[in-house]
Amino acid sequence: MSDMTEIVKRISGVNPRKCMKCGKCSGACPAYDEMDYHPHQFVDMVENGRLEELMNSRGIYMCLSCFACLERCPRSVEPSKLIEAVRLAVVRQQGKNHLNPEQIPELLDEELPQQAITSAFRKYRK
Amino acid sequence: MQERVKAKAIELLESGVCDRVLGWKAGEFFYDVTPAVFTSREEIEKEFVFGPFCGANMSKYLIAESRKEGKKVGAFLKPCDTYSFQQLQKEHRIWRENVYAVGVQCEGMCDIEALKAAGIKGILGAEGSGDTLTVHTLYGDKSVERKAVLAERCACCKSKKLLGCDEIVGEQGEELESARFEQVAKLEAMTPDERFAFWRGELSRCIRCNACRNVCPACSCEKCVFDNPNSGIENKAASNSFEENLFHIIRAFHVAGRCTDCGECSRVCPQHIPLHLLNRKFIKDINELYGEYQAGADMDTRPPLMNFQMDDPEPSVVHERGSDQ
Amino acid sequence: MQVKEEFKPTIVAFCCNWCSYAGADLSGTNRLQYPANVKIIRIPCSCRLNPMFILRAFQRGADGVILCGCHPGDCHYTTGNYYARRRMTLLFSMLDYLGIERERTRVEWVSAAEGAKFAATMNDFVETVTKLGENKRLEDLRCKSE
Amino acid sequence: MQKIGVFVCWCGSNIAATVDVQAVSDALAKEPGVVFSTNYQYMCSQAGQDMIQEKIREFGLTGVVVCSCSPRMHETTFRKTCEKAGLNPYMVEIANIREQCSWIHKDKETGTEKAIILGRAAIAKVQLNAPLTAGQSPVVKRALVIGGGIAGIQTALDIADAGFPVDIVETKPTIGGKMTQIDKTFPTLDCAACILTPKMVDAAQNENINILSYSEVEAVKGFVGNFSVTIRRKARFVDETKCTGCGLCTEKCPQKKVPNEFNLGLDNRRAIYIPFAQAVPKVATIDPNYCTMLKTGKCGVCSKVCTAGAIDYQQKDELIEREYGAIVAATGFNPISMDKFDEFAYSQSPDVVTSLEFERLMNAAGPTGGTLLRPSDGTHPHTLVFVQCVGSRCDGGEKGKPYCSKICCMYTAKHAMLTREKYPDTDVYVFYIDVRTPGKNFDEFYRRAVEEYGVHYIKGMVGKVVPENGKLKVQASDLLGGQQLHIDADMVVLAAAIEPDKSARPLATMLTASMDTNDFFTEAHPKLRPVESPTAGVFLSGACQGPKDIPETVAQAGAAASKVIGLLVKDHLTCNPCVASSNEMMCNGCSACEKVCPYGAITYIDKDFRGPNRTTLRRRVAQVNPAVCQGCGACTVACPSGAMDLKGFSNAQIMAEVDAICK
Amino acid sequence: MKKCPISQLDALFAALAAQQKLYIPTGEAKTAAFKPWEEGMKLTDALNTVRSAKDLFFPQVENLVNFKVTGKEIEIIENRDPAEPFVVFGVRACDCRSFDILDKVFLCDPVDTYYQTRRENGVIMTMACTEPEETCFCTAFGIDPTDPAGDVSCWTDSENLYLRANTEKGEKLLSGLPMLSEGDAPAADKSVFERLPLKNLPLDKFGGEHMMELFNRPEWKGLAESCLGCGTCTFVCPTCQCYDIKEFNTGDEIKRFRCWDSCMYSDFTLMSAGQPRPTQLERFRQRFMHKLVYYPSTHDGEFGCVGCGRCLQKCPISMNIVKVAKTLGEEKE
Repeated sequence: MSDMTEIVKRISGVNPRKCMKCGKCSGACPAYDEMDYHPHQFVDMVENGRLEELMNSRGIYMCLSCFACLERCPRSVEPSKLIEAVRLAVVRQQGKNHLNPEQIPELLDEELPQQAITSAFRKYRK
Repeated sequence: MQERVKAKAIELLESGVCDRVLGWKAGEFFYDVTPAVFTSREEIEKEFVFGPFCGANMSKYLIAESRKEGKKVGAFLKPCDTYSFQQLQKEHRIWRENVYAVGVQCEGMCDIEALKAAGIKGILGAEGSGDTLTVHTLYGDKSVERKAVLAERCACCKSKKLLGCDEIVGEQGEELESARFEQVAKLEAMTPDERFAFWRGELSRCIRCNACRNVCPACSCEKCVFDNPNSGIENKAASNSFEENLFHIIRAFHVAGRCTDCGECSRVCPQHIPLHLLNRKFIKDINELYGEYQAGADMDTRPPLMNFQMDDPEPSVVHERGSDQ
Repeated sequence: MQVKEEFKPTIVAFCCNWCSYAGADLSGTNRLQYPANVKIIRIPCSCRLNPMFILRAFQRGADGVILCGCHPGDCHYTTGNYYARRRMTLLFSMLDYLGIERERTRVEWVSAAEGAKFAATMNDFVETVTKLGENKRLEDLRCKSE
Repeated sequence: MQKIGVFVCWCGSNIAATVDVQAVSDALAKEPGVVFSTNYQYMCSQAGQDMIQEKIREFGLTGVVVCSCSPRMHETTFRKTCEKAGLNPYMVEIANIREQCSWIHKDKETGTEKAIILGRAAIAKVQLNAPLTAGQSPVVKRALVIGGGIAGIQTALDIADAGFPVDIVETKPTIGGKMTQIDKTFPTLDCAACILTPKMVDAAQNENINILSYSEVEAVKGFVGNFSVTIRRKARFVDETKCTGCGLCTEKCPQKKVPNEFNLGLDNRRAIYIPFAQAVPKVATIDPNYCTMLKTGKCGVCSKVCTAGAIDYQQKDELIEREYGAIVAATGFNPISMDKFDEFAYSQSPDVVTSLEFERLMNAAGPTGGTLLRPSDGTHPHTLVFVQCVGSRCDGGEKGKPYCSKICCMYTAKHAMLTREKYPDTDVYVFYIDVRTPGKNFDEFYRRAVEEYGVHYIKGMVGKVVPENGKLKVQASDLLGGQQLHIDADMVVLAAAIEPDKSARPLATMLTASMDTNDFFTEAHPKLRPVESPTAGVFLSGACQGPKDIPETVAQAGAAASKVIGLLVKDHLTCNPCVASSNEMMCNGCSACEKVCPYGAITYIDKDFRGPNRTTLRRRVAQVNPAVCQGCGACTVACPSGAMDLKGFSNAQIMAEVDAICK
Repeated sequence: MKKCPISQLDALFAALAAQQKLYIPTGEAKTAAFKPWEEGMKLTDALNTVRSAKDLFFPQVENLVNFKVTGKEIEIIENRDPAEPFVVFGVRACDCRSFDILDKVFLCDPVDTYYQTRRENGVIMTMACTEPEETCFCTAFGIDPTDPAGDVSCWTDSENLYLRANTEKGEKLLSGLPMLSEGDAPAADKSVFERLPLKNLPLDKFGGEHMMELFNRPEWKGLAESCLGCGTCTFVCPTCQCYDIKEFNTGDEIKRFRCWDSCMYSDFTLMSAGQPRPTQLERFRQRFMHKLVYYPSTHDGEFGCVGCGRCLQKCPISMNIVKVAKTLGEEKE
């Protein structure tokens, strides 16, 4: 699992050691209550190699990718990038089971922000 | 023109303003003119010339001449000589009060080598003003276009302005639009490898005769670092490519911001190394990085290397500028 | 078997006494590593650096020369680094014009507080020069020991 | 050829751990000119120094190379050592094999190899060293203190007490600084004004202190012992000598809508004003940006009411130039701007305030007369949220500061405690990342806030504040409780990071004092010379050097004063003998050196020289004033003939070092 | 006499170069120089090279000896350039005469072994002149440019190169060349040399008899006045033979070398007591007195100049031996 940690760090470009554990990410997170692990925990778990738990967690799919934590983080740790990377790691491990572009039209909603579509590509399993 | 200059020289002597005048003396041929000091009407009438081969910059001689005792020294200066003249005053090298400076307008000086390069051998004389020059040779007369045999520096003359003279013979001229940086730009556009090859080809011919240095008005140090055994870089001959480069880099650097681009270095180089391209590179850089500056153009502005702006570009500009080349 | 030795460039770093030399000391105090090929020469101010010294270093076998001084505006002598900046800009431009690799020369402003920057700068510079390889274009063969 | 002794220091294991000191001293023994080479555990110890002296005498050494720590540490030590043994102190060179070798390399072979090369370079340099004798320059016995806050006041008082005249330059109309705006001080909770204002009055009454309020430093020339400073006395349009400070004008001025900077804009003042009741000097000042008379030429009320006839609308800025022997920078700090912290709704709601604003809201002389009221509606707040580390400890960038502002933990505890004490009906939450209380009685103070006053300390950070229906919706994390909190607060107080005053950067440039990347002044040595700037004669007092609380500031101010006194008691200073000198035989007199000299140390004379064949040549040649030259070397490079050289760092010496290093 | 068709010139050069290093005058007229022959290299159009053939026998810089420093020991290491045989093709009659002059200096006792080695290893192939420059005045020194000396003399017409071996070395060189056949060169047309403007240089007063008189002539002042003190004339001169011995410290080795010196330089023969010729006038006079008076006075009246005209072309201020000779030699009515 330690290589996975490295992969996640590399994909995200995040250095979890920069975290000073202030919790501002979790303070800012609008989806806090939906998550089993919270943004500040994410960072801590990656740093401590608890990646398997993280990858199996539902919390990573609850993240809205709103980047509030990224924006607010005083240390530029940017937890949302980490969450994104963990999701990506899961997707890559599972093979090609993410959303297909062909399926998009039927799912498309006029009101849906572009950002949500993009993140949906990676986020939802078939 | 020659007659007017000669008349002025005689007038300076006979009116008592000067006891000697600095001018050009005729040689064996029509082109081998030597700078000389004239003290009598007879000498002037017999030997004083002013024509298309009077390229020598007279300003440097004034460093020594202006310190001599006696009356003023009369000096005849072409436009580019006057820039050097002013620059040397700015550096307190010429004692201005001992000089009577006469500006002489110039039509551009010819290059004897250019004549020879045009395939003309055994040249005995040249005549004619205007666009065509008639050349007498051992093998008969030939005619060439004047433009084709102008010295490089005159073909891209920067200014016909006569600065800081007591008197002017001929018309006062203007600063000109000059294409003098074209060659530098061409070199800049090359790849570093090409540039290296180019300069190696040129500088490897250097014989370290010091003609460029000794003729240069800016190189008028009491003791040149290259002659000073204590300087650490003294050398009499370039032992290898490094020393060839060293001499020319340091020389160009020492005159940077002070070089008026008179072009004497290239004129006198026995090996025809385009030394002016080194000096012009510095001038071009200075103009581009720190604002237009012409050494010798005035008496007040600080030379660019003795000046700065808080927001000058960083040295890394050199790296960034050429990153695509 | 002769193993091809890894190229270790010789780097001369001229550091002004007040900022960069202190910055270098600080990077030592903080135990920040940079390659041993970097040797520092202390000069009072970046404006003390004569282009002659740079050429001398190349002649004697240096593969890269870097000048470190106080940040513009912070010169201990008020204006020294401003002059140094112009001088070095023009010198580097000339070296580049002669076709000598421009990456071999560099100027960095390092304050007394920037130990980390000093180490990072040196690491980066050594890496750059290592990539360039030996200084061939401004070498003096007499000084290369056989 | 010199007779050189080489002394390699182990510095305990600091050097010896990564450098084979024996190998270094053996290798260097083989260098030409070296007659003695050894290594020793601590060269800087008395025993080490004794050994150097003994060897100088024994071998008749003419040069000494010490391979040890940075010359910035012990160069002076070893120079003195050698001087005592009869060797000229400038015949000593240090090879820096600790900071620039043993501490940065892990591999012993590499370290040893490099140490030998550094030693060689030092030997090569010493070969060319020449004995130098230092000259002397006189000391002007007057000090300048820039900044009139508690730091500046304390420094000035201490210097003045020692009998030296001091000028305080303060950019505001009154001295006192930030401390005047503070209500109570931690951890004793005594009244800031009560302890500060007597000092202000002391300063005003001390005959050695001259307060130049409403003034700025315009230019600084010279060097230690001989600074010449131009000070701009800004026009206050009131004659300081006539104004009695009665305050009538400030009551009658019809321009009432000027934000009062003393109360941080929480209320208004007039266009003519005295910042606060205990201002020193107690003199009115007209704010030219708001004064109708100055702007339109119509009004003149103050002039009419002033019985002293002190109003002078024609007053102009005045430039005065004074000589000083020493300068103290005491420019202080400011809270950073909260513009970039939208998440806390600072610009959206007046009820989100900074701690300094909160200080004014709690102060009896403040806009609310000391009753804590919400700025938005003047009602009594019930729920208060304090947020710590706002803008401190950030990852660089534009948003915040990378450092800890040091004072916030304590003043937040103070605010929380005072709030709870005065208004027991309030709920007070403090969101912290860490609580830092290293200081006498500090932690006890913080614990009291929690234990006795029931302040809710929550480990976590506020993520956002949204003003909604007159409330502030605070969303925050409670890391230890593992939950996200949603608090409806009445007020939010932000412990904004502090930064050096904006005037510090241009001042540093004028003083040629160095600064760190955060614009705090750099000290000459972070541990051993904390109140001196690396620029001789410039000293640091207070928060301009780094975040500090009041007792620390006062301590540093006293320390700076003692350094200044130590300087001013001297009649002469020994000059740096490493100065430029011109070889007249090679000088062209071209003025290049003069143009780049920042000190005006170079002048020219016409001098007669013997020429060839019994002739005389008159030449213009440069002369360097060694008392004025500071030894930067700018002239040496400007000089094309190489006539100008720098003693101690000569062309030949530097090239010898280059040669030794590249060998 | 042998001949070789012009079309076979490249083959001839190739054959020569196969045996030893071959130098030919090549390059643009402005920068013509003797360079080691390579396939495809063309002979220059210039009458003569900028630097003379002297350079190949007495190079501008030459290593003499090294001193190796190890710790406190010094070791002396011979550092001579390896001796290799070479041929110089296309040397003009004037340059060829310069070797007579140099030999008298370098090969008299004590022999300069560095020069000697190169002389022994070098074969000189001269080339007759047909189209002289106006600056040529070799005839004033009794040189026949149409019949040059050297180990091998060469002539050309439009079809052939004619070669004549003058020495044993020359014989040996030509014997191994298959493209040569027997053939005689047509008689040279000397008329153009009669028209040379400088052919009647007034040299009668020079040669050693009037040494002090010439030395003290007031005209030197006017002649030397504009001299810049550069070394151009001496460095392009085929007969200038002054050198300086210098040392270069590489850090662990000292390389002693010699390099050309110029009597025009302010530090020429500098001594601890100072400069024996303190002004440019004295240095200038030295050069021309040496060529026209001192050298002849010790070498049976032979002048130290060969009339190649290089200094006439190259002097930055056009002051030269002809002007000196005319000024001092003519007047005196």
